[in-house]
Amino acid sequence: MAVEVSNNHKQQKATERTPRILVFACKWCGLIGADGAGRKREPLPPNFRVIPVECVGSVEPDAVIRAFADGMDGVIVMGCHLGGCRFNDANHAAFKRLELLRALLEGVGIGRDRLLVTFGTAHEGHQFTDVLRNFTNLIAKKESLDTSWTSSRARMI
Amino acid sequence: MDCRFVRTTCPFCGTGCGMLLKVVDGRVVDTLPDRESVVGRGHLCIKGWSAHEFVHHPDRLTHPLVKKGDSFERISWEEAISLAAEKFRGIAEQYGNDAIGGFSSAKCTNEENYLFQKLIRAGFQNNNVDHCARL
Amino acid sequence: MKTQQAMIDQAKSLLKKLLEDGEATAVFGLARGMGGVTAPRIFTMPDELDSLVLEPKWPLAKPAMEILRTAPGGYRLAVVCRGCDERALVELIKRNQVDADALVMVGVACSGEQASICLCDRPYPSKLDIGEAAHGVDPFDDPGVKYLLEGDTHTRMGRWERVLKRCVKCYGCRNSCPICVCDPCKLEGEPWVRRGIIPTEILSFHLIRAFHLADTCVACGACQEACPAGIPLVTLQHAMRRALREGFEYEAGLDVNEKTPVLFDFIQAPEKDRPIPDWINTLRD
Amino acid sequence: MKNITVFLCTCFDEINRVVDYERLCSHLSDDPRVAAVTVSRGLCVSGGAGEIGASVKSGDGRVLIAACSPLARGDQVMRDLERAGVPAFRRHLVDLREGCAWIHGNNPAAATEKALDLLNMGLTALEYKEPSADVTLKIADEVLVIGAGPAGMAAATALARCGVDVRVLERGAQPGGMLGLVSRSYPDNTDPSEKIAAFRDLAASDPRITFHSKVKIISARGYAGNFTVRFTAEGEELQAHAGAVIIATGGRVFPPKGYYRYGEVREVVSQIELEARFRKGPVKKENAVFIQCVGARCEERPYCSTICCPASIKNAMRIMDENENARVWILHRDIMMPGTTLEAYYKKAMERGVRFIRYAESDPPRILGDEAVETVEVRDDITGDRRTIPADLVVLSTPLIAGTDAEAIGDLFGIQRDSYGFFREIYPLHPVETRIDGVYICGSARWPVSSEQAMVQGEAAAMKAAALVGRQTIRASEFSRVPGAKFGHARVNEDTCSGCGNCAAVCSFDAIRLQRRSGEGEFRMVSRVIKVRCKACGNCLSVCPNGSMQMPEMNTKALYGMVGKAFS
Repeated sequence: MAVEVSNNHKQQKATERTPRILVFACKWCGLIGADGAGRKREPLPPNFRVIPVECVGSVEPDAVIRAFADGMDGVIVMGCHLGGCRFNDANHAAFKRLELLRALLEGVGIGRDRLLVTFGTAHEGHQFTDVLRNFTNLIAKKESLDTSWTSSRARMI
Repeated sequence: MDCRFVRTTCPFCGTGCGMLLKVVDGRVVDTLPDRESVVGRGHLCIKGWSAHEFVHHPDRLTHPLVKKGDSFERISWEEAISLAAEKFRGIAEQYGNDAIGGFSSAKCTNEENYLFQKLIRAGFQNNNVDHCARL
Repeated sequence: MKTQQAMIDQAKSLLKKLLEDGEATAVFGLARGMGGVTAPRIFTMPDELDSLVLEPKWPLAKPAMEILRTAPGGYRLAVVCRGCDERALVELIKRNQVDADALVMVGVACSGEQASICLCDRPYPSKLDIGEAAHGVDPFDDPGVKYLLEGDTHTRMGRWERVLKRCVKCYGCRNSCPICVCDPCKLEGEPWVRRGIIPTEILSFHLIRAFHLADTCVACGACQEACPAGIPLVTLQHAMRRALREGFEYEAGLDVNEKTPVLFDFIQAPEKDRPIPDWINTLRD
Repeated sequence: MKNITVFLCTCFDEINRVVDYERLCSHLSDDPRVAAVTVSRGLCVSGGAGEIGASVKSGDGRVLIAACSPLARGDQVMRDLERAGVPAFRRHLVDLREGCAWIHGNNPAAATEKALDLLNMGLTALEYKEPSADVTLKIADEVLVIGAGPAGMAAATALARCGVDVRVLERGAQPGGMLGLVSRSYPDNTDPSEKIAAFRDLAASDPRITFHSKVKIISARGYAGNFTVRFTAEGEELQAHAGAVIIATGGRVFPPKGYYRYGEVREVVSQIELEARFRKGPVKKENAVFIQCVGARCEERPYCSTICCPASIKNAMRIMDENENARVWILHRDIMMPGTTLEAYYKKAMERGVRFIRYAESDPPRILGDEAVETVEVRDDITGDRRTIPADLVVLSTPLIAGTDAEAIGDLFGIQRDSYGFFREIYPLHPVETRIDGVYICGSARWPVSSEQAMVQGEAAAMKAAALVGRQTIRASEFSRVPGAKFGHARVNEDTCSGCGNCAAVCSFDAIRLQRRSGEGEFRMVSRVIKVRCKACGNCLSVCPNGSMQMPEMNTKALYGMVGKAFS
């Protein structure tokens, strides 16, 4: 462990690549925020995909891990404000779980900031745009995740 | 309930990691690595960890089968051995001794492997014998 | 500090009494058998306990749980528990895997030396019957842990990558973990972990495994000890254990009645002094 | 399997102005899952949903619709499909307008790539979606009212008037609850025993009301439409089968122990003790002092109990009625008399000469006197003067706190309580409903209220219950509060469930119960989903360690499939 192997092959410049961002948006707030951004025709970077979910409670932490394993550079989970969940406390439950996942991501060096858990209400469409733009900028400064973590030595047998 | 841990050696390859089989009322139900084993030092690979699974597995081969048509039929050991001997003899007579070879297994014991090469060398009179763990 | 022999004598007399009084049907512990080799053993007769030993460390929680699962009704098993065994069994009781009434835990203290090998901050059970509690070790003082958990993420990602790449997908970590009880396990197939890929997909395999134990891991180190590739798997859990301790003052395995904060106590509004990110301020921390 | 029909809506060239539809079409027709691709100019206006529905109704056909966002017209198209007989698991909507064309108008190439990915994700989701059967329930036609205080009495009376059978369970020997403890109700100043007597007469004469006294509840189980509650009434064990349950167990008065030398000196009494004195006979006092907010609006109980100010004003004027020379002071931190009636009542008290002195929380009044109270020392917070008031009676006005059996009742019926022990409504906009459908709360069990408000709430809860039990059957999916929110319910694979209880612990609706596995006497548990209670939020499947819990319409395979196809 004493010898530090260079990771230079992974350091690409931010301009050379667009990060891949996956958004889990709850149907009642996050998705409506995305809709609001769309209605205003706010130009957004096309590097994100939205998966609508009934409630952020149904976003398995394992699905977030799977997303990173499938080559996402960042994941956003968007739910309703605490206290404003249609499903009682489900968003708070999700928040607690995902905070723990953030601690794990930080531990293994992926960095807790690659997973963004955020809460808003339906009318905050302009904030959806802000969050996406800022998050894209933040992730673009980091090295890509989809190098040797997932694919380099792995092969089918 | 009679539950005991039986020390043994992993049969899957030539490394010979030590392991403990948990035996409950005469049935092997679980495998644990032997932490006192000088070879494995408490480690096993996936094959060792799953060693207990095949012992009582319903698909395990426990008696000779012969293929008739599309299906296998159970036959006795005498029938099986004489059938094999007859077929080997036929091949040797038709194509010569070198047409027969043997491939042994790391799961067998040293003694079994000795006997196997003896069978090929002395019985079939050639050197066509090898082993899966010869890397 | 008691001598090793004194501890063994004390354990023997205590356990013999349990068997003689009918408090326990059997005792589960370590025995020195033929050739001086130590292995776990189920003692059913008081005389058999003469071969009982307490060292080396051998995680007994998982086999104990499995014995109790198949045991007939009325069977009571006394288990010689180290601190980590006790905490693991407490977690198993919380998750309905072990009948608390069928379990008698006999607590044994670990030596300080053992604690420093395990990087254990609590090398003693809450109910200590044999030996004296040694001082714990803060795992975050260990240079190996610091190497992997402290510093900038980019460097550490490279370090973790090299460590985790050694994985041979033996499932030893899962098999030896006292808390892993699911059958089938998510690590065995689609869509969580791709089948037939060797070595495994590092991220999905190790992070899913680690996260499943997020609030239950008692840091017993069984996974790490079983790993033939020498991956410091407990270090992966330390990050989450620290988050739980700092965020919720919770530690797994200490109290049967204390529920994990991840599943309970949801609040309607952000708590005082614990800001919850909003859409506006999420990116500012 | 070629069973997915794709409909691409151009939204009158809004979408295909940016997204290259020809590429999408050629790509989609090469996909082995796609049976046909149709491009339409406006799915929402052509009324095509009916035709789409008819075309895929038979067999295992599934529909993928690429159009605008659900909020625009997408959900309308989906609802039309539902009406045309295409259930949720056989349809999927992809938002290509707001979610793609309109936000990536400056980058058509990338927008087309994204549209392809989104369609691919939709196809994958459709491939794995499974149906979850709806459940139709029979509704028991009786309503159970627990507690016969003002809220419970009002609820029972209202239900009986609606022609609904109602069974009232009262812990005490008589109905009335806290109303039986007060001498007069405010502001109408009538004797509450009249109301109690009226209810007693009604319960005796109306065949729709069954009244049980001295009740202890043993167990409660079931769900909306079918609750089974076992209880003992006067020692006899009985069972009720109810369609809805109204919980009106009320609160209780906080005893002012340890405050203002209560219990140490004579004539320092609590408000409820004063009420008892009034019921015995006239209370003739010269100088009465009321102290407000005793044990309320403090750190442990930061809430305002709302009933103590009107109660003190009512009793202050009563003392003046009994002795016209009496002088009465009310020492308060704020006088809370909301609404026109109460405000008028407050004014009336001031006109009659009740003196109001404001004290500060940091400098509370002091009770002086050796055996009985002699004077009260108070610092007027407005003028700053320190005053000594002669007193031959001090009344401590304490708040209501949660009832003694609130915890037990909450656990029995699975309703949540707030941090002070009162029952919690599901959502502020649904004030008498709880997280368990068919269980309603009213009166001081959910928050301290006056008897008048308790009765209003009781009637509100009664109407909610009547709306439920007024029907013969109901479909489980109708229990959603948000139209279209519920698309199914969680399903547990009992063969693989390890019984760890994570799902039951995290469920926000108490919809999952652990049961002992049958057979072999093993100590093993298994989860069971109460389908009617489940709201399909998916919290349970996120904590299930091995995927035994699934949401059929958005199961793990569909979700993971979508993740995998996000950038394909």
